[in-house]
Amino acid sequence: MTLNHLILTIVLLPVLGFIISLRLKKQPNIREGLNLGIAILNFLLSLVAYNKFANGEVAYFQIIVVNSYLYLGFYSEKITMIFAVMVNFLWIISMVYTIGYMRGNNEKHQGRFFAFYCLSIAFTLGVAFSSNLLTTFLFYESLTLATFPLVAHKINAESRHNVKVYLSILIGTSLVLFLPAIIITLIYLGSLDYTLGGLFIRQENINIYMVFLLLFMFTFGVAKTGIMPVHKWLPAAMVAPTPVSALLHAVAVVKSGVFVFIKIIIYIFGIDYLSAFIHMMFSVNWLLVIPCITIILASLVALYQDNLKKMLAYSTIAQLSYMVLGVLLLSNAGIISSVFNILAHAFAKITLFFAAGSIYVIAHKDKISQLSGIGRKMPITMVAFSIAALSMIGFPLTGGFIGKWFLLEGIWESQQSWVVFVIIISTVLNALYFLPVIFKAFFEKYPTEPNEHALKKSLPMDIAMTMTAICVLMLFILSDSFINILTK
Amino acid sequence: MHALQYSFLIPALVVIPILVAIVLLIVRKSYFSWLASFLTSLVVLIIASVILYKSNFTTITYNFGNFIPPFGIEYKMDTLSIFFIFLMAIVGFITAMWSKGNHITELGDRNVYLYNCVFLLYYAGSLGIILTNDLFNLFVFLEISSLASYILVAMGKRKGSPLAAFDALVIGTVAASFYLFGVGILYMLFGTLNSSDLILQITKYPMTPLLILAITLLSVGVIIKIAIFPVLWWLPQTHQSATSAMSAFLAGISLTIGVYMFIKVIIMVVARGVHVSLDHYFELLILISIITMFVGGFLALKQDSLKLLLAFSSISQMGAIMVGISLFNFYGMSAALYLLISHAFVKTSLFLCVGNLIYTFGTEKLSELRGFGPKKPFTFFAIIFFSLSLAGLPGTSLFWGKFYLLISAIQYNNWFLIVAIILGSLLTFSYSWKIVSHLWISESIVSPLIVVHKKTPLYMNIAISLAILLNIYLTFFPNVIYYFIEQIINLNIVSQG
Amino acid sequence: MVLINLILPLLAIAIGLLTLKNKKHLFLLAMASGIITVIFMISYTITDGYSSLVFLSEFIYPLYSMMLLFGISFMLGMAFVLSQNKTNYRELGIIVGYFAFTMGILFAENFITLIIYWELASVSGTLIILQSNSERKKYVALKYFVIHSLGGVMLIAGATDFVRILHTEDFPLDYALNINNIGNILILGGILINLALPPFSSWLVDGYSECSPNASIFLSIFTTKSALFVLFRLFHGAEILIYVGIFIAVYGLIFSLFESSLRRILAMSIIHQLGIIIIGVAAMKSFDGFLITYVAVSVLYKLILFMLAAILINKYRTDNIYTLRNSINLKSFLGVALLLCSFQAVGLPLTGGFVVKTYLVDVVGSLDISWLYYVIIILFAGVAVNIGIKVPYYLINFKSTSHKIIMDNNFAKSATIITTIVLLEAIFVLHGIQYFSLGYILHSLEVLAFGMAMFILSALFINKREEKWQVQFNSFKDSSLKISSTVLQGLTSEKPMANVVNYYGLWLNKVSSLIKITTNLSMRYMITFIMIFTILLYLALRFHQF
Amino acid sequence: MQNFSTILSNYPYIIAALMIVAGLYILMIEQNLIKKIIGMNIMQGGIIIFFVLIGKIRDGLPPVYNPNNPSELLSNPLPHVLMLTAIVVGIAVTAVACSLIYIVYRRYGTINERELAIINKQDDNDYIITEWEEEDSNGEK
Repeated sequence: MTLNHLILTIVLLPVLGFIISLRLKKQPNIREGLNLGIAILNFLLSLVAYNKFANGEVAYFQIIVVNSYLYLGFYSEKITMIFAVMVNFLWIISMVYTIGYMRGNNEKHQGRFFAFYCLSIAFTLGVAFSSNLLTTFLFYESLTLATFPLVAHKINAESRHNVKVYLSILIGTSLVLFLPAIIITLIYLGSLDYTLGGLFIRQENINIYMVFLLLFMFTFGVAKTGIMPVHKWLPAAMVAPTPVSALLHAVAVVKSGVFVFIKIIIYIFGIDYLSAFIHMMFSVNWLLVIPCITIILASLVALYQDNLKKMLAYSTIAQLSYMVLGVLLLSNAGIISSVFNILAHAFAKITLFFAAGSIYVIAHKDKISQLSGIGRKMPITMVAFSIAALSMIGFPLTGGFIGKWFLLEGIWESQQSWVVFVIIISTVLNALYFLPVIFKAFFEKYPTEPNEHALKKSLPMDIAMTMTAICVLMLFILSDSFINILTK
Repeated sequence: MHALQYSFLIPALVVIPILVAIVLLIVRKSYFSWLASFLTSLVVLIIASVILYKSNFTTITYNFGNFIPPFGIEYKMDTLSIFFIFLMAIVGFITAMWSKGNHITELGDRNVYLYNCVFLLYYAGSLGIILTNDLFNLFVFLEISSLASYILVAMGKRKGSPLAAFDALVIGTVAASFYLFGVGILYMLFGTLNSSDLILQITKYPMTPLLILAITLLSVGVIIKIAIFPVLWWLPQTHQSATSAMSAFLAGISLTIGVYMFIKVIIMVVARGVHVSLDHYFELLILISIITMFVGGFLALKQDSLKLLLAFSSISQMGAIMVGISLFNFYGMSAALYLLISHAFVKTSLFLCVGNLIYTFGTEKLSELRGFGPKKPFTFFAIIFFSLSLAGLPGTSLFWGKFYLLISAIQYNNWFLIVAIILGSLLTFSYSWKIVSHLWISESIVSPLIVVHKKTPLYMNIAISLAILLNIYLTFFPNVIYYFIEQIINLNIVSQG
Repeated sequence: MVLINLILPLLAIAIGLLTLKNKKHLFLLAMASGIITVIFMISYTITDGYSSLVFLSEFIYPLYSMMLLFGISFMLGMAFVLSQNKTNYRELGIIVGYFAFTMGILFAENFITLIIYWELASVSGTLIILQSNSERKKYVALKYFVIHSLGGVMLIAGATDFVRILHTEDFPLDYALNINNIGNILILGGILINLALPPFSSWLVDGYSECSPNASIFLSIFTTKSALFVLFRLFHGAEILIYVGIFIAVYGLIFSLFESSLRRILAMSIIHQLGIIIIGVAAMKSFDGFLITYVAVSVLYKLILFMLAAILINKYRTDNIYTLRNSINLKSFLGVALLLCSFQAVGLPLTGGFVVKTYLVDVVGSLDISWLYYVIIILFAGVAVNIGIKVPYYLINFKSTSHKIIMDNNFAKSATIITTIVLLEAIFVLHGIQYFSLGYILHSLEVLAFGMAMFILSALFINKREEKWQVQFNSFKDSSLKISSTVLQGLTSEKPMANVVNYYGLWLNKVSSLIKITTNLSMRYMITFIMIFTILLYLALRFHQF
Repeated sequence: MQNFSTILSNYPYIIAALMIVAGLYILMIEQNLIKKIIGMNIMQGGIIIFFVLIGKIRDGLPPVYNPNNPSELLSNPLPHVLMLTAIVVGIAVTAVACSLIYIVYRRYGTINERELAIINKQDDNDYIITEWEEEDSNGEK
């Protein structure tokens, strides 16, 4: 079972899950059991692929070939492997959570929901393993289409408007900006492959405006990174049921956006070419301004959101810009910090969304103002929520701290010391919008209505949440192993 | 010889008003008293313009009883004092002309002759202060003018006016005794009272603690008269309780005299005499005057009665002027003098318009005067014009003053000061805009305005139109005044860069 | 990578929070785990792996005396709290964890350990504040945590720069950083925030006055003093600290004159004394430990005062000085203790305070900055005013009838207070002899005179108008907070420009209404303003000869 | 000990300074308006004494010009003359102050400063008095 086949099976297995859940509409238990099995299998396969890659085996193969530079191909690379392992592991947990969520909320069309859920996982893995810009673009587009039915799950007036916003921004930016950028790179640089030193080094007579145009189109074309002007789709997507926003809009979709952006910066532009290019023009790296603005503004807006999921959405936008900032710092500590942040943020944010979902399902509350005293009623949920929140703030005993540590080291390395103050301000803002929720939950009285029925416990949800919370803590303790891999 | 012929005019400026005042006391007719005070102010104006024309920027002195200066009292008329005499003559003339109508509404017709008599005493006292070159004589004239002003304030219609007058009296006498004590110490140290003789003596004397005490006492006595931040609380009550004619004259003159005394005693005598740098002293003054600018501005914002609002606004303007003076460079001094003259004219005319409002509507409360435009178009236009120029809109006279102030602050390159001045002018804009918005834009909510006197007398309107012309002249031809100020600074005050 | 010393205090906090059945046993378990971690930390150095927690193993005199100070005051506080009849065991559990973490700060050798224990200490501090039963506790705890997380982030930012330059996180015990690059400035900023630098000092004042009386005893000792030790290690001798110290001290002095609640006065005077110690740090060229004795003295007599405050609050349920007016009669044990403690603060001869004060004046004198001497005199007079004169003047009922000193029935409580006073005297006996000369005695009387003048001035003007002034000031503060939050909300809303215009009008109205009260002053104030103005002018003229 | 002897030698200046400070203190502390005026007079008295002291020259004869031996040492007459005008000014100020107090008493019924402030605060202190005439005719309200 060479690495090539392994990668192919990892990408195709979820498609199998899609077919199964479509067929078995009537028997929910079998369907969910099979899906869970596929998820676990996929995770094991990705672990095997991971240590195969660790001890030296490299995979590179093409599926559909149009001509020498236009083809669909997969290949193995260290960031991809980590990303794939993370996605599969979280897929298992969210599968456990979704079963509990669907049962608790007794949603309609569960079959369709599970089908498209597996399909979007397949496409995310496709994006992960793609070896050139064309394949990435294809899987990137299909990922948006696959998530469309999930966002439009509850067909009512509000979701219709939000879906329109969701689709128009994502599809619009990718068609208007991302696709033309790919075409230009193809014409200008002759190839679309992800090469280690970047494509620009080999070209000599590139005029400056072309590089700037490409940079602009790529940053705002990949809308999934949630950069400020094109971030509106993420809060709009919050209308979807919580498992969707948990796995996809906190982990899979958004991270794939960041993942794509990282690959473009490293393997298309090339770190040293880009930093030389920037420093030739002006001492301050103006590229950083975009993510910094997004961080500050998103956290400011999150400060004033009363709907819990909306607040989490805006905090996701802010955290994503941390990763974009990490990459644009053009220093290797910055790259390490952005990749590590992908992991840390993924685990923390998925716990937060799980907690939001369980509060909604069990206590039927989605406004922050209604959350007073819920900590005593649902201790496990709220403890997980607070651990994840501390990780978002960058509190030492959690993964977020290590991410922030490397991000700062990257900043110092790239001599852009003004960015440090942006980080300081955003940490304070994070603390300002997460902590009131925790304090309100634990240290306020629970409003006891007359016909108070005891809140029913839902085991699968609690398991999922505790596992992810433990992962957040483990990330801090086992952070050395991850860092060593990345620095190699 | 040429100079001698008209040197006797200088004491005439002081003697004529006192004589007419005594005549008024004997002849107790109210109309006659107004006519007499109006004519004396006209005569003073004529004498001032004659001196201005004849002297063309040379200094003229007059020794009383031909005693040579160190012993006898000497009157000196240099460019600085001619500038202030001219300013006061114009203001006096306009207020005297205007005050006829004011007597009917705000003064029982029995007190008119008393009012005019004391008004002339006040006028003589203020002119005397500017003329004398002898420090003790300055104290005597200071006492005369402030005593007269307390009586005039007590004659106001408000119930609280005697109490306000009493407060002002106590503070005034404290200031005067501080000043006298300072003069005493100077006399003890140097043996002379004549200011030009004093400068020569001071340069020979080291900066001992006793001299420092004298300078402090002198400057405190003088600064209380300018009503800077810590010592400003006596002024607003006096402006509010005096009759409008008197408060117009007070606003134009009393603070200006304070500034003149400060320049004469501190800048021209002490600063040039003492060879040790006084920059710590002036830095403290700058800080305090900036605080005045803001405190005056904020308090002006909160007042409902127009007179109080204008009183606080003149306090904040005094703050700006003191900043200019204590910056101690050429632009600072010229900014201060320019601000002084334009502020005196604008403030006096604004008080005259308020007097008009009291004459027609019987009240000066902004809340009651909302939207009175259609009823009194002329006064309405005058008030809008003056409050806009008070706001310092670009082009108006006050704007030029603030403009030079900013240049001097930049020259002094203290960034904190520049920001403070800009914020101060923003504040001035806010409270003058408050007047405009209350009287013009907002429709009248309170009960409809009862008209007490239908038609305002003619000479009231003439006086205000004269004031408008004056201000227009000031706005469009600032260079005339600026040339005048340049002469003053080059001749008298050695500008230390 | 062994994390035992981390897990045990966490265990203590968890148990303290959950408080299963029998509280006493649980508290003892927590106590034991806390102390085991401390012993563990001192004896064990773990140096392996990347983010390892490393502790200084070698004993150096300042570190030793600091640990001694923390240990003793912890024991004294614990004895006092346990002697109370009803104690909140959950809170005590967290306090034990808190003590363990602050010890961690003391012993941290590299930045990662320092930051981890720093943030853990701030979390446990928030939890302690949340145990109190005042209604503002949620707001105060939030402010406490946010400001500390700000400090923590600045520390991380600085630390990463330090690590990048020196490629090692360890900073040896007396490694002095110089303020030339932004990284070191950020480290200094992070530490100063924890030392109540004024714009961010409200966490200390609110925190210590809103938390329960017992907790305020412990909080007052550990947070600021551990940060102070880190400041010793990293920035001793930095010249900028003089101005920072003066700023903090003057802020503390001024606002403590206006406070009316007992614990707020004590909190403000803690800030005030921090400022003085920071000046001492600036003057301390080498990393010797005598400055720590000053910290010890101020900690110990603060300990007594907070105990006193705890007794009074438990007894009278109020914190306000004016309602507690002469609540302790002179002849009682507490009265004597308070008087002795105020003598320490004033620094009369024969007290520990005297020794330490004269030492500090010498150290600061060695900086040969001429005007600094006057500043130090005034600052010490400030200490004398707040604790030495104001607190006893209001609290002690001097016309008490009973002629013999009544011992407090609860022996444990009085025993702790007696031991602290004995400790203070011990410091005098150990070090005081060489400072016991006529010049220094005159100097301390001069400080006392200045203090009396300052107190009379503040009493004359402040205590009568103070209620109104404080109400006005608080309403202005709250409204400006509300306005600033609405401003932020308005700006992030749809039509920001329209909001900007009416915010300006709102703010202008608010400020001028605050000043409105002072339009017509009575004659008395006018004359006093004139007197002050003359003195100012005289000083301005006299000043230029300096 | 040195500065103690200088204090002994020019004690009159100390007394003058003390009188000024006493006057100011009375002005500050007293509520009754009449007592304020007394304080003001004490202050002016202090200054007048200070001025007179300046004139005295040690063992100088009283300043009467004796034609037959002009070279006598005479003490300086000028401060005395100046103080004449200062005393006249003092009297004028006291007169005006007393009349003001009389009007205040007639309008408010009290001359205690604190009560005046309370009355002023109660009624709108812009209350415009209308009865000019009858106030003058019979001299009292």
